[in-house]
Amino acid sequence: MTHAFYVYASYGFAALVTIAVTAWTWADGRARRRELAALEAAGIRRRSARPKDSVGDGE
Amino acid sequence: MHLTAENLAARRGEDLIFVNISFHLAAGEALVLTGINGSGKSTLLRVVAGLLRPEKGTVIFHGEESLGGRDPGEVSHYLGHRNAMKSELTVAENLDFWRTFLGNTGSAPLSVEDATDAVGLSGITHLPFGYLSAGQQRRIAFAKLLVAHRPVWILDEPTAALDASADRLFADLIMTHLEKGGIVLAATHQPLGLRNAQELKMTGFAGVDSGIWG
Amino acid sequence: MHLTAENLAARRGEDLIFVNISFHLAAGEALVLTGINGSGKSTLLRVVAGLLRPEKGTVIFHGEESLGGRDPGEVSHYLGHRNAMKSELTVAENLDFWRTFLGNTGSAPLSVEDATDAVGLSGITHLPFGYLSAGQQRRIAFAKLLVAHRPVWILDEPTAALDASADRLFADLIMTHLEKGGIVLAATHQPLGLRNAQELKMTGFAGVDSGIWG
Amino acid sequence: MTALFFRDLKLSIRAGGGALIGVLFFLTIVAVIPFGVGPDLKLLSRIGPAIVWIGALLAALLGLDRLFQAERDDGSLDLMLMQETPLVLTVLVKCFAHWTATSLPLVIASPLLGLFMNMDETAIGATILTLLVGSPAITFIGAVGAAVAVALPRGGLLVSILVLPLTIPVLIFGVSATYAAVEDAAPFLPPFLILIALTLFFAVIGPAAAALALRNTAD
Amino acid sequence: MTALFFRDLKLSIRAGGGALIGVLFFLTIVAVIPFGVGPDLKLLSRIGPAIVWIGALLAALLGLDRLFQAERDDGSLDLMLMQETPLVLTVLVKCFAHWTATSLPLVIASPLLGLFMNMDETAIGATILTLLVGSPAITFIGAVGAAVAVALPRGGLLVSILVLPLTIPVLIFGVSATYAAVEDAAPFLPPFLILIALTLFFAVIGPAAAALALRNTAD
Amino acid sequence: MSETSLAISKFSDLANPTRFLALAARAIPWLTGITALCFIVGLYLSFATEGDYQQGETVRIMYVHVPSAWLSMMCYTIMSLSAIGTLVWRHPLADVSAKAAAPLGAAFTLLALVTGSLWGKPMWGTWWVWDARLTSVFVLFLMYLGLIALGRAIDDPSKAARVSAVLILVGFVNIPIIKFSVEWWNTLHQSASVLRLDGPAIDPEFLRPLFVMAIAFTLLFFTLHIMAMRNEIWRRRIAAQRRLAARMASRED
Ligand code: HEM
Ligand SMILES: Nc1ncnc2c1ncn2[C@@H]1O[C@H](COP(=O)(O)OP(=O)(O)OP(=O)(O)O)[C@@H](O)[C@H]1O
Ligand SMILES: Nc1ncnc2c1ncn2[C@@H]1O[C@H](COP(=O)(O)OP(=O)(O)OP(=O)(O)O)[C@@H](O)[C@H]1O
Ligand SMILES: [Mg+2]
Ligand SMILES: [Mg+2]
Repeated sequence: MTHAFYVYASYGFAALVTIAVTAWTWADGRARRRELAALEAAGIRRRSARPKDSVGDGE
Repeated sequence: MHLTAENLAARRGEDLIFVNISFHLAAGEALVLTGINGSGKSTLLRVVAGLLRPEKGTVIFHGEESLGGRDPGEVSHYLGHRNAMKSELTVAENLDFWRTFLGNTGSAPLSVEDATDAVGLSGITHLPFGYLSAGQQRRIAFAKLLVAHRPVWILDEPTAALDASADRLFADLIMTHLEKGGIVLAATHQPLGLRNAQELKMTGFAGVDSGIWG
Repeated sequence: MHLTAENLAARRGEDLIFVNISFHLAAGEALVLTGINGSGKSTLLRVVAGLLRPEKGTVIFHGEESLGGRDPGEVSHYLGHRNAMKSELTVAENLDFWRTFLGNTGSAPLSVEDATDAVGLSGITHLPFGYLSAGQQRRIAFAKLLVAHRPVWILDEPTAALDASADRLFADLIMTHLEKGGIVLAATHQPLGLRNAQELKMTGFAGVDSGIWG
Repeated sequence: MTALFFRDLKLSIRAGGGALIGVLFFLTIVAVIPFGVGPDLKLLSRIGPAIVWIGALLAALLGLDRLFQAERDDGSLDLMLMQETPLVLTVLVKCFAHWTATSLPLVIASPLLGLFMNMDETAIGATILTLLVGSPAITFIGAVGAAVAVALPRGGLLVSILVLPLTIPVLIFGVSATYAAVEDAAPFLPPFLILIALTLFFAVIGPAAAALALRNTAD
Repeated sequence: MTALFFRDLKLSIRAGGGALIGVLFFLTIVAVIPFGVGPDLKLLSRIGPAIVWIGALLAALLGLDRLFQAERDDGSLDLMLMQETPLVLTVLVKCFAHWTATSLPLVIASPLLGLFMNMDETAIGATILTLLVGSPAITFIGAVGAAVAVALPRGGLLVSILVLPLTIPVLIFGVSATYAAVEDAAPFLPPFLILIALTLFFAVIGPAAAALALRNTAD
Repeated sequence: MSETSLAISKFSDLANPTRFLALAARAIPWLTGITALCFIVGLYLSFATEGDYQQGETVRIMYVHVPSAWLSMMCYTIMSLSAIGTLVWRHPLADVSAKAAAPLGAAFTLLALVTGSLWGKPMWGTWWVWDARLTSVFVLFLMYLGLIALGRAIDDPSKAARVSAVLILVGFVNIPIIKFSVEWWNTLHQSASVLRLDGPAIDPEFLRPLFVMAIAFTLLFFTLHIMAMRNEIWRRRIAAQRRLAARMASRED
């Protein structure tokens, strides 16, 4: 096999891995953000984000 | 000599099991923890013994000799739900091991024979621990408290699986320890029949805490 | 339907723990074993469950449908000192497993949710069993009896480590089982509060038996 | 019974990390061994199949000794003994679950390991085949040891004496079948058939003996 | 502390089978390897030291994963954590007991094993010496894994994965010191001294890390 | 002790995940941009420069192999620092950092292994040999996988972090072994020629693309690390809120 094959194979593999990791991280982030939004929509909010006048519910 | 807890809080998973528990026990005093199943009695005892890190607050033991406080775990016996005995070894071997391993601090402890005698089982020290009945195992685990001296006893349901006569026997042993100036913390569902014991009723579930992530 | 034991004797090591024990339980009847620690209550229960071979005597169960007797173990629930649950699995997974593994003989058993509800712990089925407190573990072990039907319940100190309210709850569940025509054998140190229960007092150590060698 | 199978599988996955762990473990052994023997590629490919088989033996034995002891310790064994379903069946299912959780991933990963050991295609194929056929035998033999360990609380010694020597024939026929496939001189089929026979034999004897031992537990 | 040492020794002899497991396991390996490499005595004697070392490594790992788990399960660990004596010391003593019960017999048996592998006197002597010096390091490394296993419900395999890679340096220097003793070309002392250094290093790091892990997993 | 716990709560205020999230949101676009730029320049340089007279075209593999090999070690070093943060200061962001770094480290180590193999075949005539450098890198890969598995096997995140931290620190012994293995054993592998005390011993012709690529890879790592940390914080926040919601629901009735 030619040397070029090894060069392109390694660059190709490097591209594959970096893109896969990047895509996975990004997709994970999107999924998490969507889950947070869903929780927000369901009315569960973080304490720090809760408006001051609302009475703590059971804590 | 006294044991002081201040503003203790402990967490299991995400739940705070209790908050703001304080007590002060001087020599000869006992604290009995009661409460329904899962209310946090064992958790509190493990925090006092230093086996669980409290979420907040401190427990300190002040001895007679030294001025600074000590870690209560080091001066305590802990009798948990599990007996801390190897079922492959005989009763005598088990007790002998703990006697040597725990070492002797302060006043002279009982010998292995005397200790098994005190819990009413002197006849069966040659049997492997695993052969004993549930109640006999519990009694031997209690005998462990007698073979090495510790000023503080932390007892988690000491009388589980015991018959009525052993109940009384244990109560007497605990009273003797208190009279000699010891401190006892016990969690229990059945009245131990201790005189002048403080009582602390655990309620369980002191709130959800989402921690820093929420 | 009845459970009959005749002239049972059992041995542990060299000692005969009991000899000549006979009883007869019809549908709806209960037998409560009492006695000091090490008197042989657990041993007798294990003999009835078929987990220990008796030295002499037989135990037979006669059901309604078949004429011949059956091995009592196959128609019994056994709740021993140990809970038969995996601490790595959640409560729901544990109960689900036993529900499927034990299978269903006869009348319809409860679902896992109903069973945990019956022992007052419906809220925590998602927790790993190992996280529960001692009493909660015992309650879940009892819930196992409800997820699969067995006419005979063999209970070894069912109420150890339980609080007072759970004591009553268990007594009610046992009474319900009896009213439905079940049979209950229980060893206990605390009165279970069952009506019309026979009582058998174990005395322990029925003599050394040199066997065929003497 | 399927409930038991899946429970055991779940337990070993939850506790140990399951398949991933088994393969990793195996990889580590395979990585350690050439280091001892030195980076001699020809030698490595020659001892490759033997190493893969030894790794499989060790991986199967780790954890196998507590197959029934864990059940005894928490009281589940009592309930299993009481059931109407034959005990042999219960033992068999537990064996299968253990094999699926620890040995099967190794079988699946063995081509990769073969590459690491510089083995050629025939050798790799033969290793997979013999492992697939032979490794259950190790589990069945181990089950007998595990049952004896429960029956005799102080019988640890006995177990090792019982189990390890019995696995030697399995190992020998497994390895020699693999070599027979590689070298033209030796015929592949006879040792391979013996291996199959061994597995079938232990599949019958193992669970039966284990069930017998469990029935006769001391208390 | 001597009490702990003797208790652990007694336990592993009574329950685990201790010494014999290692030796038997080792014999199994030795019985299988010749099938891989063929009845080539010269080759066998060449890979002998490496095989003895690998056997020692694997034998030491068997049973090591339950070093602290068994103590946790019956509640003894709680009491050990509470004591005033530094936890590191307790861990160290437990390591020594485990080493005495499983690795020491292997060291003692290694001359016999060397004979099986057709090794000459120098090689056998060097193997004994390097095993004696190097095998404690394996136990110390394993103790870290065992302490971590306490945090897991039942983590035998996972621990081996985490621990095995770390034993590779020990193995490398042990084996290369042995070979250096046999071959005149390479000097014996440098790898041997590094082996000693590794053992001492892990004798400090291992128990300290194990104690740290135990303190952090208590619940 | 109450003072120290107060100090810790002050400290955790500084380590406030919310603050980190705000910071990350501002930094990530910039980092992404610079990383992309560096990669464009680096890739151009890698293919524009000449090949080596000895190694021919294959020297270009160096521009991905060496940076990923460096990163595989740097990532473990970062995890070790985080582990110290976890054990000594109980810093919650340190837990998150170590957990987020492990998969990235595994990926870069895999990259180093594969590109090294691809280089080894034309240079040494074999994909793989068991020498010290290659084996120690392989061990590093196994350790990454083991740590990932360990993190999944323990369900309490803070407990998992503490246990992993101990193991990360113990495993750090492997890093010097990787770095110096070529000097301690005579192996096939190239000895250090860039990161040396007496300055790089390599032709500047190769050095320039190598450095640009190294910077690009490092920036990529940091970008991904911050993103992964942010994901992990979100994951924990979601878990906490779910549990809160479940508790509230069961309390209400
Ligand atoms: C799978 C096989 C390989 C692995 C795991 C590997 C691993 C590594 C590692 C970890 C480094 C960083 C060392 C340091 O910073 O000191 C490195 C650097 C390097 N590797 Fe490899 N390598 C492999 C194959 C190769 C091959 C086949 C070649 C070329 C013939 C090569 C050439 C280099 C060069 C030139 C460096 C830079 C050394 C320096 O300047 O510090 N590697 N490799
Ligand atoms: N990881 C966890 N997540 C949520 N809850 C938990 C977790 N671990 C333990 N718990 C809960 O914490 C409580 C622990 O209670 P503890 O063992 O202290 O009870 P106790 O008062 O000793 O009860 P008992 O009388 O039954 O012994 C239980 O309610 C248990 O369900
Ligand atoms: N191998 C043996 N040799 C001699 N005695 C034995 C042997 N194995 C068990 N025993 C004895 O047999 C008795 C078993 O009692 P068993 O467990 O049935 O008691 P129990 O009535 O259930 O007690 P508890 O109320 O404590 O549960 C115990 O006294 C025990 O010491
Ligand atoms: Mg409790
Ligand atoms: Mg009993």
